[in-house]
Amino acid sequence: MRPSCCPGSYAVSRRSFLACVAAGLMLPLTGCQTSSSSSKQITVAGSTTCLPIAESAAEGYQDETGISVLVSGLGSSAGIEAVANGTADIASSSRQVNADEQKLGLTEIVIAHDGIAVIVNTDNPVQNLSTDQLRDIYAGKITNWSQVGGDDLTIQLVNRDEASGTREAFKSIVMDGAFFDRRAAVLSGTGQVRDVVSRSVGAIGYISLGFVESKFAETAVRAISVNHVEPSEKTIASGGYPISRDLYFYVKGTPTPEAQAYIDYVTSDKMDSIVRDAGFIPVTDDESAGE
Amino acid sequence: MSVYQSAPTPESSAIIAKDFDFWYGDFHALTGLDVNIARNKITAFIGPSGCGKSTFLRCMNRMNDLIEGTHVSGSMSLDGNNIYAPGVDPVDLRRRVGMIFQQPNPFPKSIYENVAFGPRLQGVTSKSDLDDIVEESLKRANLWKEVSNQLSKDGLALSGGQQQRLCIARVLAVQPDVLLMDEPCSAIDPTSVQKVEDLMAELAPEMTIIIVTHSMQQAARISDYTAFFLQEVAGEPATLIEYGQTDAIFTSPMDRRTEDYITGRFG
Amino acid sequence: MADQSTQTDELTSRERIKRALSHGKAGRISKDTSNKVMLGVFRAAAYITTLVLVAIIAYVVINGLPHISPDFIFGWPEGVNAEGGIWPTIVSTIYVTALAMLICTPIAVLAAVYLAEYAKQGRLVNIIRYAADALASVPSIVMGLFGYALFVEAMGLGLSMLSAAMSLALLMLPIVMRTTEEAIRAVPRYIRWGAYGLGATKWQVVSKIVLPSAFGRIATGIVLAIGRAIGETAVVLYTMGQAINMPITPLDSGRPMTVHLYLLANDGINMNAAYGTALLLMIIILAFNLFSRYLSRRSR
Amino acid sequence: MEETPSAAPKRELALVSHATYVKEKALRYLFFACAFLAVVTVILIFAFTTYSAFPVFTDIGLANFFSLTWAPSEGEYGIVSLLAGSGLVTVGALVMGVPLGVGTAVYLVEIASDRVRKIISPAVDLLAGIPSIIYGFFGMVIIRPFVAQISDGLGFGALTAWFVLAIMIVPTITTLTMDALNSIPMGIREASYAMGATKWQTIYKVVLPAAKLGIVDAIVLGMGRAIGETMAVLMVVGNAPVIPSSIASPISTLTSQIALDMSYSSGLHRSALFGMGVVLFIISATLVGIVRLISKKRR
Repeated sequence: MRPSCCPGSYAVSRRSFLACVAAGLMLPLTGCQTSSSSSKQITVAGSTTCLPIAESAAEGYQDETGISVLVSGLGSSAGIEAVANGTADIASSSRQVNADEQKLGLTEIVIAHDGIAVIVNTDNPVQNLSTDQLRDIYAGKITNWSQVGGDDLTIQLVNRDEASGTREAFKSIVMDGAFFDRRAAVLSGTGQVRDVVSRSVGAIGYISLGFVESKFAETAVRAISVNHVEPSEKTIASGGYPISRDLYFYVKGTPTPEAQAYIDYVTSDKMDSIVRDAGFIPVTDDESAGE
Repeated sequence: MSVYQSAPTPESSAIIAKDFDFWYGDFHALTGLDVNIARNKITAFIGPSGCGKSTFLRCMNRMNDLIEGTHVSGSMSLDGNNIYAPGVDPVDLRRRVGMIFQQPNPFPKSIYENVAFGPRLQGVTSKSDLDDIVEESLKRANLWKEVSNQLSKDGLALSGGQQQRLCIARVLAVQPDVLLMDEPCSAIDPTSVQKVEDLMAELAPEMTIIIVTHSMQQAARISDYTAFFLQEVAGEPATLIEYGQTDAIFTSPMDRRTEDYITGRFG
Repeated sequence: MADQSTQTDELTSRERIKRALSHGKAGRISKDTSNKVMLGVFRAAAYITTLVLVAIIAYVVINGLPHISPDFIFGWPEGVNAEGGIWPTIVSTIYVTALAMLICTPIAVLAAVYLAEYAKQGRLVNIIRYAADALASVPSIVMGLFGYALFVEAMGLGLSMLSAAMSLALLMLPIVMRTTEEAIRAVPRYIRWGAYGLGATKWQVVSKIVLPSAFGRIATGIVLAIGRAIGETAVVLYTMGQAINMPITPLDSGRPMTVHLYLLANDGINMNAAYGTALLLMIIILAFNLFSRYLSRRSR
Repeated sequence: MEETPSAAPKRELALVSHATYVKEKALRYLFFACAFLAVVTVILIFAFTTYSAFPVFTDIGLANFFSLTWAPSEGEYGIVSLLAGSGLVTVGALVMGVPLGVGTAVYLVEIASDRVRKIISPAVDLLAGIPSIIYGFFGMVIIRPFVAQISDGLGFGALTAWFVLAIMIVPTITTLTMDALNSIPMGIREASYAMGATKWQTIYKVVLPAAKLGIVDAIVLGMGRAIGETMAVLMVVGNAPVIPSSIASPISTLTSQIALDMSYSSGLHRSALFGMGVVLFIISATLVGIVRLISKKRR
């Protein structure tokens, strides 16, 4: 479509138009910040919960070694599936591999501990729930707060989407085989669960302990104790708090040297402050090496 | 400064314009019009295009009010009361002053619905009354024989001439006292022109008819009185040059400009 | 009715109409009040619409403006909740849109040339038009599914700029086709006959006469389609991947601004960045739409 | 004068060289191929999504696919609750969006002064270009908390989705309705006014009936956009695949469920998602068919 002769009056509009398309094209090629993307790029796919750790580690690792790390957070199951079919080097997951994923022969590395806090609205008087009560609530058998010592208010269930490892962990520890109530709202982001619970008195949800107090959000939620155990770094590390789980990296066979270096970087002490910053409990060196 | 030749007296006039001026926003279109339109007679407005004859016609049913920023001065009375007085509702005025347009504009509805439109506006609901009005109006518009068995046919499917007569029937259905016709025959075929002119002659004894026309032959043929408008200088307002009985105007025009126009020396 | 009594008939018919008209009774509510009320209702509808739409823009501007700064636009996201800038997402959006337009425009313009100049208006042309309309109304998530199934998996392009660009190109095809065809048809016939008169072949007429003179409106259509492509989310969600990355080759994946906005909003943590991204997105799209209006006015 | 130099003129006429003739023919086929690409794409989309959705017919079975419960982890792939969700959301959006959209269009074309029209109608035009993700974002951040306040629910659900979708389709319906109203010749309005009809009587007795088919077009296209909307719905609808107890309790729709589950679904679950894609494709194609039938009647 090469318009050869261009009568005067159209010249201006065509030049300005072509300039705009050319500019659009030139921009990406001269992108100023591109670090040299060496062929040894590492891809990390998986859990939205691990995203903060994986991304900050990627930045630190990239500064140190110059190797760029591509982190995407489509959910634990997606990550595990990606590492199994080779489209990702490392899968990050906030749950352990389930039955048929174990057949994939992935090696498991614990990178942090995480307690799942059950959160309620600050105006909700309920201070404690047993795991059985939690199960009946999320299965839809208990539907009113008065049945568990609260006010006469319908319980508004907030659940995580099926891609989230936090949901898988909550399901395996609390639900123990029971099915989630399908009338629950399904949200695909930790921050959103927090925001929704903070605005509705009758709402109940679950998020990583680290996100309960977030320096970003002005809204407030309260974590309740489960089986009379307060969720804290101590009770999670000691295993007293029932709903806790570990965060994992999975790799297929032996990881590439860069991938292994990145994993060591993530589990090293340098990352402890970042892991705590992200709201999780860092793994002490011997622990990760041991498993 | 207009010249009058045995123009109608106020008593025998349906519409009387006194020192009437008209503006489109700040453009002064018409000035100093003093015209008595004879009741139940046919009055023709002639003049070169752009001389304000259509604008003046549209002032008589305040159709110009629809255009933003227009205003008038002086008075224009219908049967004695000034139609531009504050209390007058143009909608009521237009129910007594019917109008036919240059381009036939029947509604995209059936022939029956076109004619029944006016009466329905005035609250006629019973079918028998509507049937009566539709039949009688179409008869009076000399259209009944051609469409009597296809009243549900779409009005737009008729020929140009038939459409114009349908528009006339539609207006007759509400018995207007005055019928304004803005170059009704310029967009229809010659045989239909003849039918429309005969129709006007039939209707004249019962209603005041004012027709704006380009063709002086038509004016001479059918009108009782003729008014000649002219905009002498571009940008200046147009005005009435000469007004009087048609045969006087066409045989012995008193103003040289009228004579030049009707002998075809310009315009 | 016998002829000789037409005179009396005349009167009676006029009287019959007058009598029938007199049966008319005034409506329950007077026509003036109903007129005033209903005009008020329409005015209210228009004001509500304008108010709501202005409120949305104002809300995004008020909340987004404070976060727009050079490092927000040119910086990279860092830290736990993507503080910092959104430069890679801007580049990804521009990259995939430019690529989509490069793919879509030639095909769409040539297709429009066929429909406007070459095709005889038969059944085949009707099928093509129906297909173009169907393509234009395909829900974006279905186009995303199709893009994923065909480009990402079947053709093995993986989550990349190319897969997303091809899916977007297919969605933009009908829009550019329609505007180009209208632009070509708007070129007056006598211009073509002049050229045919000189013995030019059809393609010479089209390429040398028709397309240059229709260029203004074709550009308008293209710019409009670009504005639409930039705003797409569902199509690129599963064809482009979601990793924050600076795309270089067409096979690189990346996260466009729209998906970035969705993920930020979903995480619900760093809402400032979300407002900033939404505002930037809106500014870019409104700029393209204004540019297309400017082009269409100039070329008329 | 019977003898004419029969051979000579024929030779001179072959001015266009054989190569150009072939080039012209080739170009003609190239252009046809480009135009036919639209048909190929539509067929390809339908074929590919149906192929990927094939297990729905074989393994899941149409009975299960068109049953009520959607619970992939429990092997239930019923999409009826999602279809109902899509329908509920679309109908509500139309109930709110159509009067507002048509009302605005009538105001701009029939009633507004030129000055007002010159300000509002380009604004509405521009706002038709705003991407749906921004409407979804606005819905999530403003409308959901608002609905949460006025109802004792979380704020997710049909009501919130109605607000968001209505706001989104109003500019589309307004611009299309304005085109339909502008296609009515001014003469018809003048005729009505000249008959002594008020502006409102002219609108509802003459203009709207004349533009009826154009307005139906606008509504059907608005409906198509509402049904096909994904992101805005996903952000405000709550994603609970059930028949809701109230309009303020979470529900889910075809488009949002696909977008939500797509990243991690596999096996039968994924084929069910493609099955939903096919259903959506058929709905949108039928809507286009309806619009084309109407436009044929309009001509």
